[in-house]
Amino acid sequence: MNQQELQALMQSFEATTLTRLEYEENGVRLVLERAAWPQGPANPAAFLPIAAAPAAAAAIPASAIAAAPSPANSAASSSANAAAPASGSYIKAPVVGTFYAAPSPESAPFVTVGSSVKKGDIVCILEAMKMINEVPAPCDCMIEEVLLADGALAGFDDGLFRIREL
Amino acid sequence: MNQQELQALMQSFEATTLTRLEYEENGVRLVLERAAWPQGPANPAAFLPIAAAPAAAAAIPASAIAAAPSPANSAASSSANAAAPASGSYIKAPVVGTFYAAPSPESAPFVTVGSSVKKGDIVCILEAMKMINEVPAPCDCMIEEVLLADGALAGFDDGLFRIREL
Amino acid sequence: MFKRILIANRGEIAVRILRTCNELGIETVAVYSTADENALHVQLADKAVCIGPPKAADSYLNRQAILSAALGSGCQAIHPGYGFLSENAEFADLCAKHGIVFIGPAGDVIRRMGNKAAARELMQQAGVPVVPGSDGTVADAAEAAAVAEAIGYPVLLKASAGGGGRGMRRVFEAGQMAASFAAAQAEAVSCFGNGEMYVEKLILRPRHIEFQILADSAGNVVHLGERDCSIQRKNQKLIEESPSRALTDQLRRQMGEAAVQAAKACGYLGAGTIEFVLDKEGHYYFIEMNTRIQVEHPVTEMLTGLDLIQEQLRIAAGLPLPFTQDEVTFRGHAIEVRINAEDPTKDFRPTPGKTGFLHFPGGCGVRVDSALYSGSMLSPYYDSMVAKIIVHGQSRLQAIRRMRRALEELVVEGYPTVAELAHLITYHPDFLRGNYDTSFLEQHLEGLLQVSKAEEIKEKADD
Amino acid sequence: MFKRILIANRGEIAVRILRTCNELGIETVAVYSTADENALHVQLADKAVCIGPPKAADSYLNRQAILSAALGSGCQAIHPGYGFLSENAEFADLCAKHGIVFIGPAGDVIRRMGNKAAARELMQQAGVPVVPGSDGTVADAAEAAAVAEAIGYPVLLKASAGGGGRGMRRVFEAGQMAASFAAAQAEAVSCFGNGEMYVEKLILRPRHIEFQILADSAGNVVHLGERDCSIQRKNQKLIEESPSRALTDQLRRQMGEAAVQAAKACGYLGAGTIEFVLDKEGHYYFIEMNTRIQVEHPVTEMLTGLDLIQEQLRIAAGLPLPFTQDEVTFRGHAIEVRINAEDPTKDFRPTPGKTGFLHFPGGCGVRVDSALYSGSMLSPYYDSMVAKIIVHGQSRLQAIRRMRRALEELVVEGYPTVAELAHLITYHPDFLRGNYDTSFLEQHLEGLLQVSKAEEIKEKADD
Repeated sequence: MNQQELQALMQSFEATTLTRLEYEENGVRLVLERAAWPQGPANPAAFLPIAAAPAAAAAIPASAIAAAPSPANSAASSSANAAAPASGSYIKAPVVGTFYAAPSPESAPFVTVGSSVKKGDIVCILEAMKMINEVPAPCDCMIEEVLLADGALAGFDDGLFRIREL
Repeated sequence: MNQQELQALMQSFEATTLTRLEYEENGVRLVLERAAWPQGPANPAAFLPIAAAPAAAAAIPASAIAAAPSPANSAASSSANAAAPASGSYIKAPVVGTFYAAPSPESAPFVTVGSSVKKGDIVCILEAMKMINEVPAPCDCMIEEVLLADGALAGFDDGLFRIREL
Repeated sequence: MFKRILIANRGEIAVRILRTCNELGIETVAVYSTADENALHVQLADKAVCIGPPKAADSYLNRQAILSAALGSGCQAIHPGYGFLSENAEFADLCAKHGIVFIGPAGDVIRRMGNKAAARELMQQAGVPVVPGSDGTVADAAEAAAVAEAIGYPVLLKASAGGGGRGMRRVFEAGQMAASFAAAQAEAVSCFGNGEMYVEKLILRPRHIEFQILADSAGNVVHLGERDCSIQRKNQKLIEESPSRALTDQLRRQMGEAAVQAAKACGYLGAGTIEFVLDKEGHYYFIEMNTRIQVEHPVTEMLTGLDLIQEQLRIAAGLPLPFTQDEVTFRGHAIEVRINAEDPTKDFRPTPGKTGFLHFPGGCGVRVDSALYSGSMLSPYYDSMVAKIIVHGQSRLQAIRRMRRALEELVVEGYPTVAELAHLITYHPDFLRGNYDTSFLEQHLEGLLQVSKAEEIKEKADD
Repeated sequence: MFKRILIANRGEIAVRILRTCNELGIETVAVYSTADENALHVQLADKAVCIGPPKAADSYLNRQAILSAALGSGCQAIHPGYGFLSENAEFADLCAKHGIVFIGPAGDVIRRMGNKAAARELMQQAGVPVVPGSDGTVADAAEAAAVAEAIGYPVLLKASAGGGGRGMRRVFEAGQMAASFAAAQAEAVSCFGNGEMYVEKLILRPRHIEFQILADSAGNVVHLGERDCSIQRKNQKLIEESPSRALTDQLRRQMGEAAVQAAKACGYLGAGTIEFVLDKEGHYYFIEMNTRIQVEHPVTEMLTGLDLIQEQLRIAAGLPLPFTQDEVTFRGHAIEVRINAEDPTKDFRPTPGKTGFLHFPGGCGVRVDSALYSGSMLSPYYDSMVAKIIVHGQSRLQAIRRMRRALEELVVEGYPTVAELAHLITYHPDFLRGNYDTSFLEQHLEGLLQVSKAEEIKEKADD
């Protein structure tokens, strides 16, 4: 049985009023159980409006704004965003602002994938209301992934880079 | 199973009302478990509008109509009605009607607590729309409790007498 | 006013009725089958009496059990809601016989309006237009052709004993009459052993327009405007709105007057609905009267600011209407969508089950009527309608947009519903233009379902 | 009209605003703190941007973060809701500076009306009655007595530098003046080192009556009637209704005209509220203007059939009001109850927590505005108001009874709320008669809580 099959079974079980399922065959063993009055509550994560129609703007989960969730919420939204990296540290946005990888359009980016930086080195710029906020590396690290496109809006605490500490 | 699959499973589990998942295959063993829903809601029996104010008629649970719940629902509502007997069989109302313990106001009741009756003996009358429905004992039995007051309305399937089969 | 009444129904309409009773200080006795022990109407009522096992015939249609419950619990009146016993003349008679007020018209009125031929005749006498046709049967193709000439083609040939489309032919011009008549009559003879034939005008793709009326015991009758219920699937309404795009002010006045005439002609009492078909040329014809409150009555409540259940109760208690026709005012536009627990992709198969996470829309101009709650069970024994979403807007466009956003907010987990289909309908150009008739869903269902499927695939791909 | 706006708020008002945006086809950008990741407004918006940590000062009051989010996501306008930055003149200026429309009046208007002394002077110039008092400070008890004679007793002596009740005395007759003035001034000197004193008329137990106004950029100003917000606890409104029992038609017209005058005098733009106190004799005095949409705006929407957020958006986009004062119509009666997650038995201590089973009332004449859903978290960082129940009825009595039944249907598990207290208030004779003022709760709270406690004990005994 793989993960998807398990998920499907859980879902089917959920749709019934059963309180216990036990299954055993060829060394595979599965038990599903729940308390007598389960009252399908309200996991916020499961709460999503119905899909909007063609002409309507679809309701987009918050995590879709910034391409990468911060580690803080990656666990909670991992199934919603398959692209979320499973491990690693992040350099996160200290303020809301527009992400620029380079000091000016003509310049080379501060860092690229594979760059090694020292703590305090500038890794990108967040522009907020015409003000330039330089974002320093929080530690000596290697850039593993650039998580935002140039010009994208970074929300507070959004991941900017996935890094490996050195 | 890798970490992502485990995370996905945890999330699916979270979205259900399951309290336990146990899974074993080829030396892989997974147990997901949680306490029975802590916000303890939504047992329909526990779902009651807020208490009405002095002048308002209070919302009365259905079980308050007939003094005794039928065995069928006594399990579900036993906590709501502490007077419900924990065991014993019942003679139940085959139709909706007004309960009379005796054939006429001047007569003695058909049965009282302690009466032993044979299967088919009349134990009470249910009057429905001026029609007299005689209720026979379903088996040889001893009357342990009379569950309705004379003149009370019996709903369908409501318990009339608690009995002990002989 | 009544002190205590019994509500002989279940689901959202039982909840709807007991809400108004509660507001009027009338005590409520709910009835329920053993399948409905935990239903919302049971929990909200002052008292509840179990009236039988799950099958409706043994419980909600069990006249004796319901009347016994009413008598035994000291009720003065019974509100039948819609469906079940609401148009059952014998039940109305039985209530009267036992001194219980049946909240609706007298048994005889129900009987009269329930018999299509008798109702048609009565309406003709009262000067209310009915679908033109032959007076009784026609002897042969020639007589049929003469009738058809008089009322105009196309016409429908119908076997007197017919049913299910047998012994029935559409005739679009005189040249087809002889052959069609012969074929229909032969079919009628072979199917029913009876070759008697009628002729009736064929109304192609009509609108379904109904007028809400109220009639009190003093003989006052007012109408509360129309509802356009043309968005139907197999005669099951899905979306209703008011005012209808198809009516001019003049036509609305005419039809409203006809509806009042109709109610007066049958000696009506209480809330009722006069149903008309309306053809493309603005001709309207009485088809039937619903002698009860209807599912879609909130549309009228949103426009008029009235509480129709309150008016029913007042009338049944012998009180006169508190307003005249001129005092009825209409504001803005209202739309109702019925949320049925049905799977549109599986031929609208009902989908009973347990309600999971539930979230109803709210806010400005949105009303929800439902007996659902998180965790409630949807029984397979009864109707699949689980909620009604009603919106009000200053304009039709605002109402449509409000309905869209309300449907987008709605979350019913546990089973499929028609909410997404209804949402798609609100984007259809013909619906947007108000340019639709009773054939709308038949014509567009396939296409709408394909859009829905494409959306789903796209969503999965986006995940 | 705008293509995309940012909603700089959270909770029910953020949901309220984005519902109308959705209906108008305006894309919405929500902002949220890290505590609100799963909040309803985040889920319903087209986009959402995290603007900071839970503390409001760092997120919902973080002007730079919010403006950055608006600019970075291509928004044309910001709707501030109520509270937070809604009456922050600097934020309005900052928006203007960056080419973003602030949905509300200009920063200067906010500033002008936010300064009590300046607002009072402006209103006096415009002929709007203000609470009578001395022009500036008075030199001594004799001058104070002269002013008191002129405006009539009782009066309030207030220290110019005062606050928190210090340097303040109520004077009910001339005989008390000398001693009271001396005492108040001495207190003022010792507390604030400043003995300057004012005299103001003391309005005993006034009504709080406010008028909703709308002003467009073409200079058109209309009022949408009043709201009676006298049921308050420590200046926190709990129940609001319209029309007020305290106003005659003539007084309503006068106060409405005064409200329009007030809005014109300050060059207002958008939706605003003119607050008055009304004494027992029907004298009304301007106290302040709220330069934003208010919590209780749905009361007005229920009566007028308008969508005030829509009107705000239209006005901010430069469109003229689509109706004149004469075209505003009022129907029936509306009441709002605020459901706060507070424990009335523990001095209204806020009760954050996880929402368990949730069931909102519905049906005829009931509207719910809330950002709650089953399972949602109530954060301790923000306002404790979790829902607004608004009802509409044909009469005040129907509205009150509808509110009762709506509150009886409401189920919010997980934390205590004020719902039961509000329910009890609807049974209080003074409330029923409409005979209440701002001292109502102060006077009756103790008694109401005792009834509530007695009910609880009785219920437990009945179990």
